[in-house]
Amino acid sequence: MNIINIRDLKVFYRTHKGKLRAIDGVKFSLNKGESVGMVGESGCGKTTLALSILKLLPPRGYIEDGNIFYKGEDLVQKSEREMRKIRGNEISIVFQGAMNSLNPVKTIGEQISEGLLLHTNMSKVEAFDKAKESLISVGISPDKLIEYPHEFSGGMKQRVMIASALVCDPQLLIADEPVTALDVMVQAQILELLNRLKQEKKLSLLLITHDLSVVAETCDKIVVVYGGKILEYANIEDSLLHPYSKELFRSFPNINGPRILSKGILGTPPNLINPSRGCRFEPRCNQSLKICVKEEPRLIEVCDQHFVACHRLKTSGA
Amino acid sequence: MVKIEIKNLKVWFPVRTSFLKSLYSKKHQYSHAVDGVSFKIKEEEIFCLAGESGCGKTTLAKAMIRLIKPTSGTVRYSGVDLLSIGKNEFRSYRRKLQIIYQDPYSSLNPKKNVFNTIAEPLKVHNFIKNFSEGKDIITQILEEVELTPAESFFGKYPHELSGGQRQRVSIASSLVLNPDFIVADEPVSMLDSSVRTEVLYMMLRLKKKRKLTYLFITHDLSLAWLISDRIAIMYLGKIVEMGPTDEVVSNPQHPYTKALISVIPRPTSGVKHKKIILKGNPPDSMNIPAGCRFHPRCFEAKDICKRAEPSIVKFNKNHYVACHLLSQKRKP
Amino acid sequence: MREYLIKRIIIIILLIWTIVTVNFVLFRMIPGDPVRLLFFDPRITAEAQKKLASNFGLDKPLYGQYFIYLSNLVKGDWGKSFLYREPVLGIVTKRLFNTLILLVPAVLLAVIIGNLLGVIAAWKRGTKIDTSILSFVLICWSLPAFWLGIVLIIVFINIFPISGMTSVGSEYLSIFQQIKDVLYHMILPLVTESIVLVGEYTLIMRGTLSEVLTEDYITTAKSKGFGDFYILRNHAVPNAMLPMITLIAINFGLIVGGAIQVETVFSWPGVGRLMYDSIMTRDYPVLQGTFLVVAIAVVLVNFMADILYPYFDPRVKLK
Amino acid sequence: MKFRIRLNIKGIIGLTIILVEVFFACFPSLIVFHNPHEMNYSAIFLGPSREHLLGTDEVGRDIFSLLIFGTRASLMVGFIAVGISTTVGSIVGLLSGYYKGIISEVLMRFTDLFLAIPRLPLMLVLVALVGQSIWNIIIVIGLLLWSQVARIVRSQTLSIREKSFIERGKAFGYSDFRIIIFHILPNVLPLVFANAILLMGSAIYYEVTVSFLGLGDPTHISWGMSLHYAFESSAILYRAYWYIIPPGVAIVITVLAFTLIGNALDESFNPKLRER
Repeated sequence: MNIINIRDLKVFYRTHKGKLRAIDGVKFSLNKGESVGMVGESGCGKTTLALSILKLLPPRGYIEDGNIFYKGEDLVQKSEREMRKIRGNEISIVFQGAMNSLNPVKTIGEQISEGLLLHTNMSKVEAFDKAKESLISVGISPDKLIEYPHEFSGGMKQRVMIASALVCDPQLLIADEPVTALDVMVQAQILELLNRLKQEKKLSLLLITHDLSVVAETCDKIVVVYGGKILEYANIEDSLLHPYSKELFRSFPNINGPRILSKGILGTPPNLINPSRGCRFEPRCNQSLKICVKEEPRLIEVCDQHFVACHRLKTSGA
Repeated sequence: MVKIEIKNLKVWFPVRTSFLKSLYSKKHQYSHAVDGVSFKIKEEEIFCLAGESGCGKTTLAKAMIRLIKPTSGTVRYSGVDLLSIGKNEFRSYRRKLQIIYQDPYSSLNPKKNVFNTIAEPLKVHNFIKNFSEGKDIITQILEEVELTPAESFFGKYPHELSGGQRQRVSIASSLVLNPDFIVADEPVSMLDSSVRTEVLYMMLRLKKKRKLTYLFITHDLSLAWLISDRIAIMYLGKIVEMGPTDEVVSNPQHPYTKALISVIPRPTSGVKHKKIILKGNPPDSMNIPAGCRFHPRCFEAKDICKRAEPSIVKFNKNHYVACHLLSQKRKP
Repeated sequence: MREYLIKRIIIIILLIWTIVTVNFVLFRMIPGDPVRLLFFDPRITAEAQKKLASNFGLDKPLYGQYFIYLSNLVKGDWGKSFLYREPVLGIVTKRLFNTLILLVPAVLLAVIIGNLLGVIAAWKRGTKIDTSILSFVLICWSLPAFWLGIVLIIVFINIFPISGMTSVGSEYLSIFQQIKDVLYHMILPLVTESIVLVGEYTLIMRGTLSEVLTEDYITTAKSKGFGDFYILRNHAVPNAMLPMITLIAINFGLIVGGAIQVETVFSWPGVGRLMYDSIMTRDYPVLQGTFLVVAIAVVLVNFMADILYPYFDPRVKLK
Repeated sequence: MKFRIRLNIKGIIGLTIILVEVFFACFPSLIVFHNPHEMNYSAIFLGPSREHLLGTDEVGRDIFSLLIFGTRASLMVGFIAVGISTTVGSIVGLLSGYYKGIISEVLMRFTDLFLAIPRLPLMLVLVALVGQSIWNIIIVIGLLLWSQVARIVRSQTLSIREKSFIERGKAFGYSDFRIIIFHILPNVLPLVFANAILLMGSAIYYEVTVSFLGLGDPTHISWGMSLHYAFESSAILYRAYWYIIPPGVAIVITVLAFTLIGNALDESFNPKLRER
């Protein structure tokens, strides 16, 4: 059963130069208990997607078209009031900037328990007890509940963020670059924590990152996003097939593999205000065909549960 | 040939104690950012300094090119003691020792266009008399960093460039003075992954062409592994392990190095390797633990580690390690 | 905390000492014969003047005069007014009370209304409500206090008393009657002072709150499912109030500036009016005294803000 | 160096007002047909009429002429006083922000002291002591407003000097002077400029207040002096609104105009202030 099912989602931003097509027809679903990693370069629309699921887009952004089904209900149609019941309660999010994501003048305990007070009928005392539990589960001593965030290190803040996101036992956790600004060792600690909580709580996870290796270590499935489109969707064990995914994969050093430095993907990311008619990746692709300029490839299933949007694969597959 | 050699380099920063305390106690507190480091970098070598943030790697590198004043120790560049010469004498070495910064958004003056950014050091060092004279040099250097057509970049301001392009401009302005020793302080950590390899690739190409020596600073061991000849792992102002990159990565001896290598994320799933995740807080250079600096977080710590600080010893050819366990293993 | 306090107190003592010194130097810079101006009242006998001169150490060199000046200040001997022939300190303290009666409620009113308007404007940023609040507030901000006072007098001349603190020649049957009379006289000056101050507070509140509203923790709160009003009240405003505490104190000079004008226009017998009168009559000892009192008051208010601040901001509590 | 100035509507309105006033100040005689100094005791406290557009004052001078001629004093105070305070403030701010050590500490404390002393009382005392002339007033205002500029420039300098392009300049061997003048200054200049415009409003406000409180230059025509005379001559009791309203409105409009331009500039230089 899928918990999130996104159909032909289009999310645009109003800018001075015109409509910026941040997400341009995205289709994918996330099954219950599954963890999906979404990778792509900055500006590819992955954060926008996370924000649109919770309908927390900035004022300039809006959902132009499409549906986001959560347990069969379309979130796009829901009112702000209805969305508030879902946010933090059924779908939670952890942001990148853990440094500033906590309110400096409220205690950790207040900030973890406030979600409970809103979404459940718990009394303050009960909520505080639950917050304590939640803090312990992320590996922080419960006597820190009465402390303020400024006394915490970056890694600890991110743990608190995870605790407060999970305190209402949501069905789905969206983690937007949860380890990006953190040190290597702390990064490993947080990823381990996410992996553990995922199993303990049977959580569905949507992990958004630019780092392919983070996805490889935490997720069951991988989604490669480029220029507001999904180029590939695969099980994590499968080897990636799209030329872009391959290049991306190559640009991450693998200390188990050969010591070769790739040249990188030459060229610049696509213009999302006036996108080309063909494949978005075509200008930077070293394997492009004539058809790539004219026609946009559709996402097709090349083998079981492995979708790729590339003309080359369609022709070779057929 | 040794390009640059440091011996027992220390950089201590005085810690601002409270106003009152400074009245009644004369004792100054210091943050031991770099606490006695020695190594040599050979000509045309890529030497990598790796470690967690706050371990002192950037401070050390900046002290080596006299951007920060070291507390004690020596820095020899091509045989000259850089720290003992006067300001004016040092000026002629200034252009030989350059640095590339991490953040391409703050390393360029937002009010200067590309041309002026690159021309200014030329003019200050009397390579050119006025800005218009530098046109050929600047065109050439921009082409070298793959910003073509060069003329189209002359009038651009930093905010009109992408992160990768800014970093290229930054590299161009460092290279225009024909330096031979470059400190690269996490030059790609703020760039997108695909741009990252592009810039690294270019840096290696420039190294070959211009016969540069790099001191590469990174917290990302996989990057270090990818490009460097030798590597030094730093922890709390000291080097804990140093040696040829291949050997250190494939056969780490210090527990800290072992842990760091084990947590490197691999882009391939499947082969699950065992991770050594260190507990405890990241190091704080103001409260350096007694004994081995690493012992509070070490998973193999013994009694001796709490008492005595290990010195760095040869493990085998060119591979040095500072750990008690190693010498204990060897004794019997 | 104790250390913080001691440090603040040391700074405050240094500040007051500097102000006192500045005061001493200033009044000896007067063109002509400063000493004569300050200490020799043309209206008293030569013998008395001589006595005065030795009292103030005028026969001694400058540094000697300075120490005598300091010790006199500490002893409470601030000189004698030319006009009232009374000790300056007594006059100033009496007037200070009157000033406080007017200023405390005026500032409170301005802070409350200003913050309220600021919060509304920031919350509705970019809407018509914001624009109208902003226009109103900018006009308030540009109004010279004295002129606003005069305009209010012209408009309300027949409705409210326009001058003084009490009705002339009135005898009160009870204390309540007296309070009522004072309150009645207070209306126009109070309104004037409040209007002049409200602009500053609104602008500051609007500015800081709009910045706070872009912080990450506001987005976090939204992602937890809270409504706008909850977030505003529980997350944004408490953070935006912090800089307000310091800013009100830093801008205390503004309050004082307003008070001088308002008291002058409405003949309110406070320190401000005293300052005006002393300028008009060239009553230098009084001018010197009032300036000293006002400057020290500003310093003390800043000190209080520094002391109070840690109670509101957990980030500085430990220092 | 490159400045990109985009004024919003409010800024353009403000700028227009100031330009008109500058015109009045330069060529007042083109607009009025009475000599503002001309007294006429047979025509005192006259209400507005065709002859005297805004009536006359207690000595029979034409108020409209006084108003137009008064522009000159206000603008002069605004420009010159702000010129002084911005120059002094920028230098102090740059030096105390760039250098660390005793000089910087002393400069900072000095700035704080000036910020702490209430301005209006100090101005009154100073003007009362040095004598009431327009130049004294300008200098006093100029010398009392610099601390505000210094504080802003200092905090901006502190944040810029932490940027790596400054350290990079040192790696290139640039002198401190070059770094301050060619690298820090261009980055603080937009802010200084916006702030200077805002300060002009304050300077005019202070001049008017000082004049009203009886310390103005009696030989110069200014809005503050007009209001001072109005107050002293009991124009209130005559309910001579034509005497009291126009100078006040002129002051409000001028201060407001400078504020609007300053805010618009601030917004255009500081993206964080722009509408979300």
